[in-house]
Amino acid sequence: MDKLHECLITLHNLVAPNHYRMVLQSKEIATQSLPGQFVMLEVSPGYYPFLRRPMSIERIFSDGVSILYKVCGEGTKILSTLSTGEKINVQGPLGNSFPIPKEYSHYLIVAGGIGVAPFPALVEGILKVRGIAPEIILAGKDFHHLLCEKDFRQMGCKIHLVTEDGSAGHKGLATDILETLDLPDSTIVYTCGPLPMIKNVHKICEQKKWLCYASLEAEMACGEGVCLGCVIPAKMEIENEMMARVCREGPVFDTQVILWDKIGEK
Amino acid sequence: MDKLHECLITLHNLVAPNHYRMVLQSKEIATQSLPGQFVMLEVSPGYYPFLRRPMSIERIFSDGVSILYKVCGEGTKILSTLSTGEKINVQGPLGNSFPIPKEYSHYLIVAGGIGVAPFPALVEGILKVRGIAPEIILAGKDFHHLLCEKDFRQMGCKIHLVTEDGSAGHKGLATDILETLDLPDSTIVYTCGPLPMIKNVHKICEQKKWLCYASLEAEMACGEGVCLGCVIPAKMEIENEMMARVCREGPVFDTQVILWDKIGEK
Amino acid sequence: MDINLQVSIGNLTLKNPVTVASGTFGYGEEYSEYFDISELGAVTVKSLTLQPRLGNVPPRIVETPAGMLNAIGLQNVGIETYLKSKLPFLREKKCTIIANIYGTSVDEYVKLAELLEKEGGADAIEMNLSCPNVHDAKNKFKCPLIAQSPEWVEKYTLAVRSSVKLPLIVKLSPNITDITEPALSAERGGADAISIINTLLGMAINPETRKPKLKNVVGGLSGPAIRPVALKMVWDVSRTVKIPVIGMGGICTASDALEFLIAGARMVAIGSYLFRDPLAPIRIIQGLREYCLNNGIDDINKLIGSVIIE
Amino acid sequence: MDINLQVSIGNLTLKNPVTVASGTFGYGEEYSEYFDISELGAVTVKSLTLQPRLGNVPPRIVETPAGMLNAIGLQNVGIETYLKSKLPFLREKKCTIIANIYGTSVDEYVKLAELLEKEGGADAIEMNLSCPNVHDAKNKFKCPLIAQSPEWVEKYTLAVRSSVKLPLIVKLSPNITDITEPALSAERGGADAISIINTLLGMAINPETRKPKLKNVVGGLSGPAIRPVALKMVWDVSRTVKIPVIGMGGICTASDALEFLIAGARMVAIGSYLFRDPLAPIRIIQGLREYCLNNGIDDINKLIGSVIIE
Ligand SMILES: Cc1cc2nc3c(=O)[nH]c(=O)nc-3n(C[C@H](O)[C@H](O)[C@H](O)COP(=O)(O)OP(=O)(O)OC[C@H]3O[C@@H](n4cnc5c(N)ncnc54)[C@H](O)[C@@H]3O)c2cc1C
Ligand SMILES: Cc1cc2nc3c(=O)[nH]c(=O)nc-3n(C[C@H](O)[C@H](O)[C@H](O)COP(=O)(O)OP(=O)(O)OC[C@H]3O[C@@H](n4cnc5c(N)ncnc54)[C@H](O)[C@@H]3O)c2cc1C
Ligand SMILES: Cc1cc2nc3c(=O)[nH]c(=O)nc-3n(C[C@H](O)[C@H](O)[C@H](O)COP(=O)(O)O)c2cc1C
Ligand SMILES: Cc1cc2nc3c(=O)[nH]c(=O)nc-3n(C[C@H](O)[C@H](O)[C@H](O)COP(=O)(O)O)c2cc1C
Ligand code: FES
Ligand code: FES
Repeated sequence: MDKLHECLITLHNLVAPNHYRMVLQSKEIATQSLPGQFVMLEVSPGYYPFLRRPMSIERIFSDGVSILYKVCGEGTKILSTLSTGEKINVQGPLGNSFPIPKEYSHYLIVAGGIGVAPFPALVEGILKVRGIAPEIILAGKDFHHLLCEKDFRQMGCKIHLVTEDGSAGHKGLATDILETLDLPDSTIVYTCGPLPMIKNVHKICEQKKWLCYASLEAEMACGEGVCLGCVIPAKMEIENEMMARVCREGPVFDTQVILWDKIGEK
Repeated sequence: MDKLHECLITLHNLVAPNHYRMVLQSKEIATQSLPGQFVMLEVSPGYYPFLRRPMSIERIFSDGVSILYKVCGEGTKILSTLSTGEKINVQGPLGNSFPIPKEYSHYLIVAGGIGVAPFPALVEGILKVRGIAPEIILAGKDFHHLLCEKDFRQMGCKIHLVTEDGSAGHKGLATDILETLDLPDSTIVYTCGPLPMIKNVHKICEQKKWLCYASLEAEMACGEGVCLGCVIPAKMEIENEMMARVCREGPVFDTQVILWDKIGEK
Repeated sequence: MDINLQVSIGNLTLKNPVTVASGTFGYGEEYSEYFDISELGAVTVKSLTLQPRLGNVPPRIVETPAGMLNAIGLQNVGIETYLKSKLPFLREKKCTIIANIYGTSVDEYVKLAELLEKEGGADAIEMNLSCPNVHDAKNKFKCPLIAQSPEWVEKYTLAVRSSVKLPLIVKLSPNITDITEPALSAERGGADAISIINTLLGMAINPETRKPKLKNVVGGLSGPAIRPVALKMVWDVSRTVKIPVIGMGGICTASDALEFLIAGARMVAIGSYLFRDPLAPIRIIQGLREYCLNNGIDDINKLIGSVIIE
Repeated sequence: MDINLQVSIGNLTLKNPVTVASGTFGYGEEYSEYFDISELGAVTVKSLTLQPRLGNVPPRIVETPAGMLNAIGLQNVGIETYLKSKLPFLREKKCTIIANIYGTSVDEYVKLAELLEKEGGADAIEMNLSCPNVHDAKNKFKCPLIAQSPEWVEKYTLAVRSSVKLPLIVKLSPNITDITEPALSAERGGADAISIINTLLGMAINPETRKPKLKNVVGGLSGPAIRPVALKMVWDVSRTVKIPVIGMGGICTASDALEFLIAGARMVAIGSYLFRDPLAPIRIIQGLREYCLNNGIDDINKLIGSVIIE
């Protein structure tokens, strides 16, 4: 199994201010990928930047995958200058994936900002495995930052829009909606976004006794579990350790195993 | 006088295997440039490579200049991937220029390989100042490496082709031809190319009592005389120094001032 | 032409001079999904301690120009778990193993070494006397390292040397005025080889929060950025001691590896660059072979220390 | 908001905390074609010696990942020519001048300092005790530096301190086990400030020729590659001594400069990055002002040493 691929960029679009979608051609990655996994991109030859950049797999096609990213630093800036037809070295798929247990009757996604990235693949996965379209709370700073809304609608999802400035949907936070939702006990929640949001989603789910899976981020060097750079404090027992590697034991975690009080703000 | 310019690349062509011509749009550079001067190119944003790359000015147009370069390392490789329409940061023009003294009746250019780069501008300069088309010995490894031949012909130059493998013109070295040429005493020779060639051209000119100017190369960091990285041992008196900066006192030197025996091979 | 790539460290012969740097290859499992890790001259495993260690609080890594800072803090499974659940895999793969060990006292090093020898846990032992990331950042920012004290280096080396027969490698720190001093101490103490360099102490601050980017405040700098520093130290040490030097610090390509071998390193280790290209060691082994072929060198040992100083 | 960017070193007040690193700005003439050099907090000139020096045989520079090695060997016009033909330009431009000096003995440092004071050749003196490039590479590869010996640093500083009244800066080397030791010595010797860091010793080899890329074999590493190392040392020293620290090493942007100020540097110097962008110091001064504005800081001195260690 080869995890290093020289991929053709078959599409590269600005989808919102500062946000891009890139489609990477690779049958190997496509056939191996599961919703929730990520890839590590060599954004530039040479040593600037030195490390690869992790990006969630947004959608899995028959001959490739797409990523959805926000330009926030040097690496993503360089990434955004690449053109369709160029090649890029992609390592992956990496990490674990979202579990899609069959015993649940209701699937809810809570996505904040660019944290929406892994969910189109998950929705497709849930549709395939369970034939159910998940319900989605799609939150962002303003209406520009509500990504993939159209895709989710096409997939048949019920969507709650939330913006901090009220420029679309509910004015406030994703958790405002989550708290008010009256869902069955057999609800499973998936979330990804800013850490404070994930933490609050976790708390609400704990109260409501909903199982909650979060896709987490961490500074990564290797993406393969060897550098131990990306760890988070967790209750899981991994060879006597309590530092879980986001790149191997994650990026998807049952939020109950995370030792939340040991995670400070950066 | 501003020497830093964000230039549009208006043309970028492969002119021979591994050799490119790039036209840089800048009225300021164009109006300030003299034959023999060079520019320092920021081949890439970020720190890879860290330093700018020096390139001779090949031709001076009304609204820009061209460079002619050979891909030989990382920097030039990256340079070669830039496209027409992109911008590049150019510092220049830098260095001194070829003197075109009026008292000479014959102008001879000896160019080896990519050392031809500064000469199209010089030929145009000599034509303008003196109305005379210089004679040219154009040498290279094989016929692929005889650059600018057509340009020189169009400018009316008499050309001697020389290739090491005999694939065009005389089989051998530029100096073979130089030695056999029967030129007037008031001949002035300009040369650029591999250092051993320049050294031999210098020796022959010394014997024949021809004044000889060479455009030299050196590893450069600043291109502006402050780092003292690019020096060569020379007899010129520059503030009691005998280490001349190729970027400031040069790149063009009267070959008699160079302390040839102090210059080893690298 | 038949090219010999074999080199030896003490009485251990390695199939080629390329290993990986401790802490950048785990215990071999992960990257064995990328290539046959038995093709390496040796696998050097993550530093082992007597007890498992959780390591430092994240964030633990920061990218820097042409490099990275890390403050992992020696998170590792501990020697027992290593022997029980990591070693079998490496043995099954028929890897030559360099086990890197870290202790907080002479005794701990001795115990670790003895355990490794007794259980067949290694083909050579590398004593990490130079980890910059294991002190409580709040109390001990100065982080004095064993490797910074030539006397201690000798004492520690001697103690382990007297306890085990396995080839013994001592790993030193570049945070020192003169690297040849602890190198000579290690040699006197009976080391079979010197590994240089561990990471350079470094730091990064986020101006917006005014906080250090690493929770541990300081970390170790690695990657191509430090290659010239590492090369200079390899040259210094290999001219000074008679035992072999294992060179590391920013090696990415065969050309980089050649610089180290020519400067005097008997072996090279690939570290941080693995994160960028897990196949780098394989490319480097291949590149060394090609270089030898192109330059008519039938034995890589002829290249070692062949730098021409005029 | 009115923002104070003024900082002081000894009794000298500088209009802002940004200078240039010695040896990367000549004597100011060249880059004054790029910007008004009097806008700098100070101009630091290339190291001056009693006699003019030719420097080392080229090649003298090699590019490295995110940095460069140099082995210039202190080529300079000598103190007399400086006073006669370089100083007038700087004075005419109304620059604050930090004159960097290098001697091969205490006496030479004293003479240089006295000459500078007598002739009004500087507003502050920086003693370069840490140039890695001035020993004959063939005989003295080990290059012991004054800055590597705390006793010598104190002795040299004391001697110059006793001879001149000008603010005195001592420039130290990162090639040391513990940078705070010579820093404390310089403070005891009466220095008004510490400059850190000079370049890190480094080396590069061309595998094809097997020769060092620098004719001088070894050189000094500078540029963004070394920034984390420099920052760590600035933090170490500024917590240890009471006198101000001038921080340098790979500073390219205002954000980099802020890291140093927050870590504890009173001033910053831009070095190798000037070669890439001669306007960097101006951009940085502007960037510092903007940062203060955005963060409601009315005096840059409030930022200095404000790193938050949890
Ligand atoms: C498993 C995983 C999946 C991700 N998926 C996506 C995605 O689908 N879309 C998207 O836009 N972003 C995603 N991110 C975040 C993305 O990797 C960072 O935004 C990106 O690396 C920033 O790089 P930069 O060079 O532009 O920023 P810089 O700030 O210049 O990066 C400097 C360093 O910090 C690291 N870094 C910066 N921000 C983050 C972050 N939030 N998480 C982890 N490391 C960071 C970079 O990798 C780099 O090493 C993901 C991160 C992880 C760990
Ligand atoms: C004044 C001047 C004018 C030049 N004009 C031209 C020209 O018109 N066309 C052309 O093709 N080349 C020219 N060169 C040479 C050109 O600068 C180098 O080929 C180029 O810098 C190599 O960069 P690289 O990254 O591809 O190679 P690398 O080998 O990767 O470069 C590594 C380092 O070595 C330096 N370097 C490598 N080769 C040379 C060289 N021959 N001279 C100086 N520095 C070198 C680079 O600048 C860099 O710092 C000129 C050099 C100088 C000094
Ligand atoms: C993430 C990381 C973890 C490391 N862990 C260890 C370790 O556990 N023990 C050790 O001796 N060195 C450790 N090192 C240092 C490396 O083995 C090596 O000496 C150093 O990184 C220089 O090589 P490089 O520049 O090729 O990475 C670690 C380095 C990195 C980057
Ligand atoms: C080409 C060059 C020449 C230098 N010359 C001197 C010098 O003459 N005196 C001195 O004290 N430092 C000298 N230095 C060191 C710098 O002043 C500075 O300390 C070092 O380069 C680190 O800063 P930087 O990374 O920003 O370049 C020189 C550095 C370079 C790159
Ligand atoms: S990124 Fe290296 S262990 Fe996760
Ligand atoms: S390149 Fe810096 S002095 Fe010439």
